[in-house]
Amino acid sequence: MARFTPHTEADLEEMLGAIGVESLDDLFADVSPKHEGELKLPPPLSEHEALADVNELAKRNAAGLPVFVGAGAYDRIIPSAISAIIGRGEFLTSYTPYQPEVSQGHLQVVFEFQSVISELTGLEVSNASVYDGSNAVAEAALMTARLTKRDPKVAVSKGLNPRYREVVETYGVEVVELPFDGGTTDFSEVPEDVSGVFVQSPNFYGIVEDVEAASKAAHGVEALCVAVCDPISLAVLESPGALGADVAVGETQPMGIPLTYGGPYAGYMATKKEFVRQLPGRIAGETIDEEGRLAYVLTLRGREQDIRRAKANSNICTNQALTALSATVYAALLGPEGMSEVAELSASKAHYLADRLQASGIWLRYPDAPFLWEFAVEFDDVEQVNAALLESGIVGGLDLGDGAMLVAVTEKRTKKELDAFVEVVANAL
Amino acid sequence: MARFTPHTEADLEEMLGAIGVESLDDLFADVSPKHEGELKLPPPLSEHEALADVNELAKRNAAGLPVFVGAGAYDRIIPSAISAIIGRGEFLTSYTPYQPEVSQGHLQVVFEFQSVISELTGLEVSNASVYDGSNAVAEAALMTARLTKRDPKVAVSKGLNPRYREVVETYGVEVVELPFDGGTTDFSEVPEDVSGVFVQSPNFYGIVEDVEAASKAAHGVEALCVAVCDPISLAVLESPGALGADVAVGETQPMGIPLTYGGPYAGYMATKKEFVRQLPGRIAGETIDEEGRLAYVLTLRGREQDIRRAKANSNICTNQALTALSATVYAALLGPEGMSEVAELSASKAHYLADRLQASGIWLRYPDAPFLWEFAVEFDDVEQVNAALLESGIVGGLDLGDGAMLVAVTEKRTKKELDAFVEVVANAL
Amino acid sequence: MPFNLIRDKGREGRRGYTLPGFDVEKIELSTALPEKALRSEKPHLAEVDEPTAIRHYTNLSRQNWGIDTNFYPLGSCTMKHNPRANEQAAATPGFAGLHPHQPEEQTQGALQVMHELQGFLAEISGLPAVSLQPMAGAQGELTSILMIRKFFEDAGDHGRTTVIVPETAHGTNPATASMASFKAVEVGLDEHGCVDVDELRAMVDETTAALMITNPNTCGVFERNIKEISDVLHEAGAFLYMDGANMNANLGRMRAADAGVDVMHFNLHKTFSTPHGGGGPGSGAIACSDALAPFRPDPVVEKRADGFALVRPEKSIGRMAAFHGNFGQILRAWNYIKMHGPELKDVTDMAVLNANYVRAKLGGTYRVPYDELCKHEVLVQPPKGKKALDIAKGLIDHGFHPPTIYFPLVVKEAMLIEPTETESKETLDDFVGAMLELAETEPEELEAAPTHAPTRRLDETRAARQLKARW
Amino acid sequence: MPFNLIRDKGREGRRGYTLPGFDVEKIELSTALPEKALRSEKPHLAEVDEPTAIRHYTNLSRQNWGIDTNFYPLGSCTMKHNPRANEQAAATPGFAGLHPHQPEEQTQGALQVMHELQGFLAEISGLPAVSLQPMAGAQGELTSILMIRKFFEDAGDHGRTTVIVPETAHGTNPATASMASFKAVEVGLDEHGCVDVDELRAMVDETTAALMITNPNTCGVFERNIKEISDVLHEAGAFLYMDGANMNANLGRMRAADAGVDVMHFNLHKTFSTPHGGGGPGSGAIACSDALAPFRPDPVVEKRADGFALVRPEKSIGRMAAFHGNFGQILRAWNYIKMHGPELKDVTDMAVLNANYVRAKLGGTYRVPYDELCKHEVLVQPPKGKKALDIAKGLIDHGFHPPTIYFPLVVKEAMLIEPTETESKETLDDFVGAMLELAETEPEELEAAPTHAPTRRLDETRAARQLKARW
Ligand SMILES: Cc1ncc(COP(=O)(O)O)c(C=O)c1O
Ligand SMILES: Cc1ncc(COP(=O)(O)O)c(C=O)c1O
Repeated sequence: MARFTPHTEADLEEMLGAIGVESLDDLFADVSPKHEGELKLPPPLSEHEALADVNELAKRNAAGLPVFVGAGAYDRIIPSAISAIIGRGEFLTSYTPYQPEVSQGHLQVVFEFQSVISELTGLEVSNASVYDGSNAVAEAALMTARLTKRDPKVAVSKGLNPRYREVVETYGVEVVELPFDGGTTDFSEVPEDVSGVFVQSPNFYGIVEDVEAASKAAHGVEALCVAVCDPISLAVLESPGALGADVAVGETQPMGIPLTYGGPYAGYMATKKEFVRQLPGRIAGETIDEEGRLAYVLTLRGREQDIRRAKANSNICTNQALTALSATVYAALLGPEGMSEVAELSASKAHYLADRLQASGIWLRYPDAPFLWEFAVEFDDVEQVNAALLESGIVGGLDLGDGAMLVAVTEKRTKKELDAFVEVVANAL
Repeated sequence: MARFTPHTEADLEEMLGAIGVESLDDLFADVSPKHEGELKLPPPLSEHEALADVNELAKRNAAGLPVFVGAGAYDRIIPSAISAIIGRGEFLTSYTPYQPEVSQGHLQVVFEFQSVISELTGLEVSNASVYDGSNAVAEAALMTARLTKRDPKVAVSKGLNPRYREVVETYGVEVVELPFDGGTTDFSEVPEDVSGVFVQSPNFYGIVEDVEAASKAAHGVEALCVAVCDPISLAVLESPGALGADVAVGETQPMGIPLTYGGPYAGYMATKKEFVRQLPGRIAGETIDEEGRLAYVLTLRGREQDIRRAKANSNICTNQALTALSATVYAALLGPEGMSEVAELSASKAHYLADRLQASGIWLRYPDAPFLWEFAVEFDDVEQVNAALLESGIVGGLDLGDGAMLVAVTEKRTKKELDAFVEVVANAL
Repeated sequence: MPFNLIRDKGREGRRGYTLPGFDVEKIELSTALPEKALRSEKPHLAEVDEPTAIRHYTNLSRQNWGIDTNFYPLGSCTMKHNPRANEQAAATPGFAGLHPHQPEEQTQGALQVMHELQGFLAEISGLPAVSLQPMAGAQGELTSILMIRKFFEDAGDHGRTTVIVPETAHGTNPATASMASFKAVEVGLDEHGCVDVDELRAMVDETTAALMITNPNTCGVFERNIKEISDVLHEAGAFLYMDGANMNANLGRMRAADAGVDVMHFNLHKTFSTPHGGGGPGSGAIACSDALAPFRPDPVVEKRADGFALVRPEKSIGRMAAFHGNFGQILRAWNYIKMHGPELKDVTDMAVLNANYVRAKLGGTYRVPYDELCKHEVLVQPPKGKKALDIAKGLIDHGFHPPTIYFPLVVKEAMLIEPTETESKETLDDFVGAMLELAETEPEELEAAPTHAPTRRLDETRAARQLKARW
Repeated sequence: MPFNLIRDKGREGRRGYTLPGFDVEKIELSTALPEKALRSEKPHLAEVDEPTAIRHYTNLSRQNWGIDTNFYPLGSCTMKHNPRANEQAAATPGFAGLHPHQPEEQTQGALQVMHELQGFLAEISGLPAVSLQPMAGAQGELTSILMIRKFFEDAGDHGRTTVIVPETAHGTNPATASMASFKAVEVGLDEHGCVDVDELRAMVDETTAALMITNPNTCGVFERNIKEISDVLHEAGAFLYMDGANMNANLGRMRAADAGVDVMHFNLHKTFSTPHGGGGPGSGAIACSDALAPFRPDPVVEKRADGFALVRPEKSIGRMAAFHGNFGQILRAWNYIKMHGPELKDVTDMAVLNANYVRAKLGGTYRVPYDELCKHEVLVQPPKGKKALDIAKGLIDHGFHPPTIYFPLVVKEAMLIEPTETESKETLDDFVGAMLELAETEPEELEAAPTHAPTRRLDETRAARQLKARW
């Protein structure tokens, strides 16, 4: 009998009898073609053995070292309270709140998540999450097409995380590239037929872009401006909404979600109220119950696949509810001051490291561009530098493949680690 | 401001005003002698820094190795479901259920814990836990005195865990020693004035004792028989109640409670219904509420310190509720079959190891005595053997200080580990 | 009880978390960045202490039901018990702390997990090639259909414009077809609720790219003509895609490849019990034939002489995710399968047993539109005059999470009940008892339900009309 | 809703956990052990599956309140917020997996934690020597009094037969005195609720071993004559023991040593926030003077040239525990203190502020028997004609855990309210609002409370008369 099934022999007999069949096999009389014989899977392990394997394999990962790679996922401090909350069975083991009367907890969390995103982005409405940052970008691209009634075609620069760009392309969106120079995007000439102009800020190279210029460029061709923003940066940077962006999207992983080799994370999407009907995904809204009590419910459901089917805004159904909860609790614990302190700590440490590297004769790729906590440094042989770092127990930056390394510094890195990084790198040259 | 206090400056001002004082210092006007100046404690750490220290220090412990030491605490398999339950805030952050209307969850758990203990021991009533196994033994010693109206004086043998005996002595109980020969206790001659006769089975050397003989000996001098039993062993061994014991006590640590360098564990105590009024500690009992619904409440409170003060059975107040919950969930998950499988696995592995050691020319101290999963082996230099084991990443047995090592084998040890143990030990000779 | 928003529980200046201090010089952002780049007004987030935050979210959770608290027979969602071992596995620091950009040498443990799970899913489906990247079922669908699109592009066949979906299909199926720029066309059902093979045969032509079939379908019925269906498609040069949301009915009993399926998705969060988390994250791994394998998303894991490697399939559609998908779910599913091995067949057997038991017990009182063997779930209709919605809300007052209602769309007042294999006979009996009682309950009483839940019924129209989706 | 016992939810043959198989030959216990040693009938434990067990205990938890769910101003218990960082610390495998019998070389990390905590408690109390072994406050008391007993034995002074306790003392104080074979005698109070110094002076003689004082006392009032009291005792060759359950009022504001305290216990689970766990485990570390240090229980941790070592104090009373006490609690308290450092003083300041705020707000409506500055808790009495019990049950209906009631015994209808420092002004205002409303509520209505809790009031007499304490 399988691990988590309760039935005893006596149960089986009673139940087969009630159904009126002789055997379990009879329950599959209609199945054709049948699979005969055993699945060729390793023999079942007890929980203890399985977890022993997990621990064995975990040792084959170089985790727990100071990490200097970012590029879309950041090794940030995670308050211990978050796992206590997301581990609550009522959150962990429930599903989409189709039955709001017994799902008020989760629905309110979604409402709060949307509120946090709206506050950070300066935009009026947001959804309950999409799969990840890259999907948020791709969904935004499709959204611009629906809103402008143009073909999905977007203008982006090298400043957009290349992984995000790849997903946009997979989703069948045409991409035109804007000039990228000195670390920032040139929005002065945008093709007339694009549905959207994308600006990532801080961009892939960690540099703060001119979102306002992007908005103006977009609106100049009657396209929409989509800003791609790290939510932590929005504690200190002007909100994309205030700078004219029509849509803001990004990845909430930096808000209390563990790295976990790339997921689960949670993408966010926010937009102006007038565009809400083109927003994909779930939205929780406030309402009242029959006794007039405030309560929450999934709303504007007509946008979704289960109602609109082929005409839905997106096919998304299951989203990233639990990781969005993590981000919500993170925002509550840190608050506006805490989040901006995270930003300031990261920026201060990043600038310290950049200064020390420059002092050691190492070149920044974009020395004059204003960056926050990520920057590109030039090395003849990035692989060799990273190997030296690993030898000293440090995970180096992202190899950009063109003689540069993208280095990310978070509030979690200590001065000691930064100094060690400089020392190893200087010696490796 | 301290870490977990909410007040802002504005709060402080409003509250001081409401109280009618000028400053926080004023709130301590009545304190004398006052402490002036700062406490000389290390500067406060953020959660992240504090936990980094925890991880640093954890590395200075040799944990995570196969453990062959027992002697009162056992490295057993712990189902992962237990920590999910005991981590529930309602269990973790509540206190003694003085207000039963909002404590039914915990009260029912206590009732279930008592039931599990009663079933295992074959005795009618049990309490909600005491601090640990040693304290259960000491409290039982005092209980025998109250019940027999004799001075607290108990007969024990070397078969009683010496740590337990030490605690009994600390508690002011006189101890007389019974002969111990060939691995078991000789109960044939028990002094007439003892209040209790103690029998640990399996005893300190892992050997199953004759509880019935102990009961008869105790009753022969109108004393009470107290059995000290590992609860896992009671899944397979005859219950002390059935063998005539009047009280059964022990340590529930083997039931799903982590080793944690010695605690928190939870001692259990069970006895006959007629003796219940002399049982120390809390007891949950069934009752009904005003609407006739079944519910639980702390009962027979007249035994306790808060009611009876100087005349109470014991001074115990806070007990080991949360670890007792672990044991309760363990019993539910394992059930009678699972617990006896734990016993059989442990015994089988222990006997395998003992056989292999004997085959390598190593002597058991009590080769003819029936043991379960713990046994003493003779070495000229136990320290040296343990050092060799540690070098191979194995935590050896308890050095008995007299040329023998007490080896414990649990279901968690694999054949590979047992074989490695034998190999290292054989080579070390 | 008033459950205010977290923001209403704060006060300016409160902090719920303390960060390490500055151990390097603090830079002023106003000097490091252009003035206008900086925020002029701080975001109005909650400012609360940790105790308040913990109490707030703990109490919110207490307003919610989950599998841990109640029987949750939500059809098509496989709300089975979530073993805590999976959570322990996912919390292991060696996995939780791993950055997705760390080079392969540093992530061999994680890659081995992925490689093994790819193998497990290949064995379960009989299909040789797997991608673990899709982050939910719907994304698995999209991945599959995009692969099919790319296959035809690659073959220079530009006439494949339609994807056929049965009337019973889950909404994500037609939505996926559209999203992949196909026209979704519907095929009708036969008297068993299964794809009408004759109708299908008449529809399929050289414009057909694929049929999206769900098996067992969303009526809980096995598509017994699936082999024939696949032949029809293959003869026309089209593909058979299988929506594997209902794989809990098939484990060890039926392999997609044997039925002629070319590509399918799994819902790891359903069949392999990674928790549903209030709506996600999920994981929508796909398995496919050799013909489609080169089109899988980038990357897949391969075993090489020097270890496991991330590889871009030759003609890949590209990335569906920034990284490797929901690795935490991949790890849990892998752990779940390892704890079961070939006994996965028992999972399916017990799931199907439980559903048929409920069918047998409800039949007679409830209408069972396809009253034959069902698979892991059973589709019923309330007795005449009763509404599915009312029965659902009545169930809440009995302590049961309602089944899926009004889906599939082909059956009026549909109630799709999926008990899953982890529920005991006693629970099923209690549930059936409640269902039978509700069948007899006065309409007015039913319409008032729920009365024992955290709220009464909600005004959904108001929520949409007076949209308020933030504080 | 019927909450049956776990045993009622099972069926013979169900299993909630799977163990590894036998990798060595299975021995038959019937051959390895004497026949009569073996169990004739298996114990009637629950036989349930994991899903059932999880759901059962999850739902039981939902019948319970804790700090995480509700304001819990239980006087004398310091129900402050329990930081989750402590739980994470305790779960660290390097500590959770450490066997207490591992030799010192293998446990240096754990020993360092103990050594540091010993130092922290010494600094906080001003007393030089510490033992962390006692497993709760009451055991800390017993340890202290046994040390005093041993001191006199060692000094050959056999006439010390009494221990004095104030009327306000917690029940554990007199119970401890008895348990340590002393006669507990009571000393009365002055008009502030403090020990009557004149009465004390008259009582103390050469038979006096010690006075057990609680400071602030259980009325929440600081024993302002403590220095004089200690002088009285010391002059008679007796000791002053301080019950430190209320240390949350003293941190950084008052050090026991300065007041002449010879030995005291801490409740780590109160002052340093190791969670109360539904009634335990706690931890009752003691601190003492040099004179008493040699009598501390075995072992204490010392720092030596080659590392930390477990040492038996020279004239030790012996062991109070099989191992090192509740190490998990020791670890949490250490972590808590490290997160606060000298800011522990703020903890006390805010705790005292909150209590006085409640006092100020309730005064006038509730009687405040000692209406002067209180410390971390405030003692009130309901308005005339109202019972503490009824107000308590009424509070439940307002969503507040009741304060401690009918303790201390010296004040009729006592309600001892300890808000702790982790509660916000808003929570206190809401609580005060409820208290004031209850002061006006009709007696009949109050007597019916609670009506919004999982149960109504219980029949306690029946529980005792028809004792049923097991299934
Ligand atoms: C039959 C069917 N197909 C597809 C899906 C989509 O899966 P997901 O929600 O994981 O995107 C679902 C989920 O509810 C489903 O039931
Ligand atoms: C004043 C006082 N002293 C002693 C104790 C006993 O502490 P413990 O319950 O930890 O044994 C308590 C606990 O409630 C107390 O309030």
